[in-house]
Amino acid sequence: MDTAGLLPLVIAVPLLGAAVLVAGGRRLPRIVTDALGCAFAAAPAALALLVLARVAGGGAGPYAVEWVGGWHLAGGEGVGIVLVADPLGAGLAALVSVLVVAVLAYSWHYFEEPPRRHGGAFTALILLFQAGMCGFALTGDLFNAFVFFELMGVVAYALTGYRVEESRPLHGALSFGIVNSLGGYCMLLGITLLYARTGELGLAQIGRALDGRAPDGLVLAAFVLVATGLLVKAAAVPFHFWLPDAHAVAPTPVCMLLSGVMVELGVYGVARVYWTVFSGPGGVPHPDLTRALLVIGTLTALLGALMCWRQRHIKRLLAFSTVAHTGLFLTGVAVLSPEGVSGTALYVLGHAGVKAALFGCVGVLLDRYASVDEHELYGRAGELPVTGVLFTVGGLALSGLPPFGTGLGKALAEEAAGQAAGWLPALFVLVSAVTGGAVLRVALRVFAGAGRPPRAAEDGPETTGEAEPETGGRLRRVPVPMLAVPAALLAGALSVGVLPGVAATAERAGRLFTDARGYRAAVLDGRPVAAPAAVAQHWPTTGILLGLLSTALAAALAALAVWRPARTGATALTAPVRRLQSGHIGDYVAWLVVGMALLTALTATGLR
Amino acid sequence: MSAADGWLLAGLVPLLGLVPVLWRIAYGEPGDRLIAQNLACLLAALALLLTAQGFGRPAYVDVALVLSVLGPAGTLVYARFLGVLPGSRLVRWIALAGVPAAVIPLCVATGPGRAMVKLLVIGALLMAGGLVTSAGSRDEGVGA
Amino acid sequence: MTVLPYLVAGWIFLVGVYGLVTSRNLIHAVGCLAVAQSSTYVLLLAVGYRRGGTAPVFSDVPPDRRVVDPVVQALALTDIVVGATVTALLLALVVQLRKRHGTVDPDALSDLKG
Amino acid sequence: MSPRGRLGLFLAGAAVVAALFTVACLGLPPFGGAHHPYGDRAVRAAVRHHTSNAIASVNFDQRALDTLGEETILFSAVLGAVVLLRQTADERRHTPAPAAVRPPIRRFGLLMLPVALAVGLYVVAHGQLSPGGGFQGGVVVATALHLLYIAADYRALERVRPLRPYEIGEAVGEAAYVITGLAAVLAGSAFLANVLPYGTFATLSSGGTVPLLNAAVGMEVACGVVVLLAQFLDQAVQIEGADGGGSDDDGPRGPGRRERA
Amino acid sequence: MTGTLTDVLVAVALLLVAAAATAAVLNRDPVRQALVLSFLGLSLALLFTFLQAPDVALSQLAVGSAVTPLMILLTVRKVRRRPGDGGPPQGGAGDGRRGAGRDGRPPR
Repeated sequence: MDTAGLLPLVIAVPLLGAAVLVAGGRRLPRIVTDALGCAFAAAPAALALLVLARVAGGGAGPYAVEWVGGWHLAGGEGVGIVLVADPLGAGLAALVSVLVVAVLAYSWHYFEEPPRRHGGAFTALILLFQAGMCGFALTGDLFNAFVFFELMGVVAYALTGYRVEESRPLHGALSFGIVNSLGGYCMLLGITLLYARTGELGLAQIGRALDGRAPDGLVLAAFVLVATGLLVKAAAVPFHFWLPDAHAVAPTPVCMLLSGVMVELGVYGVARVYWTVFSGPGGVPHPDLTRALLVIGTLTALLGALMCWRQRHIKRLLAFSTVAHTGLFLTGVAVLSPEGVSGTALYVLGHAGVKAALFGCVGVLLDRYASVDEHELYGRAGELPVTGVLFTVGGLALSGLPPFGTGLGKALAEEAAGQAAGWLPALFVLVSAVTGGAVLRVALRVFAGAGRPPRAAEDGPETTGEAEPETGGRLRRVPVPMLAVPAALLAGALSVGVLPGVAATAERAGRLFTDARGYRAAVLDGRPVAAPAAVAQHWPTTGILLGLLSTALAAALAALAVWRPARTGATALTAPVRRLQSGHIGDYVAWLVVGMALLTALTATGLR
Repeated sequence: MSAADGWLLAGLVPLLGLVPVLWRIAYGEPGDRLIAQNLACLLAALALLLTAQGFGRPAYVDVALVLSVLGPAGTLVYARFLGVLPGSRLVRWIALAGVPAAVIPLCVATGPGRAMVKLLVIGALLMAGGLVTSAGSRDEGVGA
Repeated sequence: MTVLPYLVAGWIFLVGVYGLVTSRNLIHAVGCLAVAQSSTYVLLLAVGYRRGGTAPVFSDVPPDRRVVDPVVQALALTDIVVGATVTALLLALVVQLRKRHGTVDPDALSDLKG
Repeated sequence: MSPRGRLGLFLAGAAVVAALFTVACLGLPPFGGAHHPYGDRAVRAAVRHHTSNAIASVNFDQRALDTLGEETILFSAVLGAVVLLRQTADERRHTPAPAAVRPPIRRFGLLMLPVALAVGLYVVAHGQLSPGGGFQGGVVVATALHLLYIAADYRALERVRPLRPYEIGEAVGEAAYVITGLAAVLAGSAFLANVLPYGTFATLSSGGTVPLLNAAVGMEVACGVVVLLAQFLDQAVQIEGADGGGSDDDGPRGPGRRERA
Repeated sequence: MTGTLTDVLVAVALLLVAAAATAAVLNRDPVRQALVLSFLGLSLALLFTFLQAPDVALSQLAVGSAVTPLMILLTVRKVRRRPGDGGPPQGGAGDGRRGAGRDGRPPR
């Protein structure tokens, strides 16, 4: 079977699996549903890896283009939906699928099933989530992207509120649902405007049609609306408020997926839509987009890092670190260079492994001590050395320690960003150091019992970390998969930085991704694009030094926080910022509207 | 003015009738709101029937068919939740007089055939629904 | 009339968002979200309308009649399903939240802060 | 944030957004214009595939993947609602007292039930010919079943609505859609390709796979909406919190009950 | 003439939809809002028919004026334990208990 023919199967197989699990889940014993779930998730993972190997290998060209339903183009025009796999899209689909398999393995025998009648429901929802994310990564049609966007959303709301016995997951899921749905409707309004102007729905077709005339208010409005939807998913400031509320309370396996890939898919969406639709002469000029994404990315990174540092609820801390890293990803994309994209891609890859592993470790704490509160757990987890080591390694990797994938991605992305603005590498170092430092601080306190017992901060609102364990009762012995999976994920993140093939593939993926003309030619004209020659990627020396610097800074910050706590609390400064994260849905929606206005203001100068 | 225009003009009448109905739904007493909801379904169905003829598309009648099924059912559901089902002369009057006044000319215009059977079914459903939902319960206002 | 339908769509969207911002009841907020969403249907169908066209359903008209755009109608159908399902899920969350938290007032939800 | 601050923030943002949207509207082609390239192509493609309802052709043939996504969203939402509204360990289920319904309403409801079912099935079956289709008809069928709740009471509804078959039916509908798509792959064509003979234009069997997919969607939607509403009804009527709150019995405030009292 | 009349119908329906949407937002009581929402669904269905989209009108009718308001009503019924008790329970009564025990704070 040719490569293109495999693309729909990556989406269809998990759907079939979900249907089977729902139809038969109640009758089947737990072990069978788990095994079935893993099989139905692993098959598309294998397919996605195969697709990635083929499009990255260069044998059949770097694009696999599948017209669903056989509705091929005739004379450059068509009526069907196209699925496109370039190395980046295929890579993301593979990442999603592999992470889903890891998550299912992690939760093997882990969840207390809902009392009765609903066997297999959790696994089925995860499979549906997988289908939605893979579809979003592979589609080449804007409306179809909206459909998968909503599918991801709907499943994620349900999964976030999965533990209905507690009130926080419900509150978090509700904020998540309302803000994200509103973002989705913004995106649809934007799609409609584009359809009205161009009469097309495919990304490549819209892009080509837009380039026929000069950009005007309509194009700008369409861009702002579509970008709003995607940035809400990406949790960029000021659309980010839902993320900590949702990620802090979702079941641990779900957090691994939400923070590991779903948020990053929002960044991918922004980049993909910009390059395929708006990057031409009829779209949004490059300087405007760079300005907009740089401002938003920097704000996101700084705010995320600040809030991350101030948390004591460990899952919430990790959630804010995801916000901070999303800001860095946006910055990497903002410079609009192939190097920026490939560096960001590596960063995302490494970050997914590291962040999922960290969440996995926190899951162990939660199920053992019924708490994820840094203060309450002080010194208690010394009896879990393996978890402690994994958590610490995760913290170091998060701060950009070479040779982890996060370190390489950070090094390449900051090098690319540094060419656009000299101060950007400092941002990367600072944010990596602060977020990594926060994680290391937790490791020191919780696993090593270092320093004095922490006291509650007195600078405004705070979320503490009591919670119910997700297993039937408190864990006595940590099950093997709950440690093996984080370890494997960290090993994966390490291999991203070590294996030269990964970096070389990402480098090519970046060049293909930013070649809008090549994408259009491959999709619309069916012209095989010559695959760019692979260039070996090296660790840049400055990158290694900066990575070591940020790691050292992180360790220093953590040590300072633990042993000299008074020195690090710029409390009066952070209180107003923390008060913004109010948990109030009306606030979040108001900020969403402000964000749209901000986006408009930042991009409007491109109009004449 | 062609015949199609005449049907469309006729369809405009129930449509404009919806404006005061909206006011009642939004700002009336609970009982009034229910009557207004009932009335809205009836008027909308009439507008749909008349404009379908005006557009020359008998296929559009399906929308009115579904409405004639869902409308009275919806009113009864609301009645169950609100605990009131007040009688209304206006609804009864429109069901008894307005519906035939629209359906019979439509039947004449379409002539015998499947389309006419559909129209008659819709008319019967609308009348039955209107009558049942507008009868009111005898012990209105007791308890709550 | 050339822009009225588009402006109405914009109005509906903003009015729905206004309701979300000022809502004091989560059920009401979910209703407002449904209102905001109906703007997308209106905009889609307004964009696809063609003067003098009829529905692209050829059961009772010949296939060469001038018709309106079927694509936006298909998109609107999908959109309606999305809206209904999102409403259902959010309402389910509200039901459980009321049980666990004892309130449907967003001002009283205070356990995720800072 | 105070309500006033929130409103101010919103109004400031909304002013910019409104201005932007207005500018965009002025740039849109005038309402009712003739420029619909995709639409024209879609109509031609529908006629080529002998599907007289071009919208059904777009939904189930040309953009069948969108509809697969749409059905999956519904499927996920129903599954999500089932999971979210499950009966938790601290809740009990109680049997609602039967409700007395006034005879005219009872007669009307029982009479309407078959009519509504027939209308729903008609709308499903004619999806590829006339307005309607699996989704619309499915919802009507599901709503029709709930006429029993109006005509009689919750217990009567529960008797005709054992949930398990509906849950399976929903999953089967979803699976049938995927399998129809995969069958095309096995037949050597693309996923979701219309590989069946197109039949005669404007007859019930026309359109190739369109009626099949339409039926799959109809089944999924009808079953899914029944399950979805059942979750809400269960919560509203049957499930009680640990403290005895959260629900009341069936219809004490209904008109019929009061009449009897 | 038919064209102009269609425009008139569309314009009236549009204004009706806009008014209904505004009313649905301004009616802060969920039960009242459910009634207005079902009216909104009805007027949208009319608008869609006038825009020559009977398929969409059917969907909107089924979803917007039947299923969505029904779900809202059922939610309200579950949420309101006594007639007229719209707000949260006073002083942490009744079903806030579990949540309060878990999270260490009273419902209000």
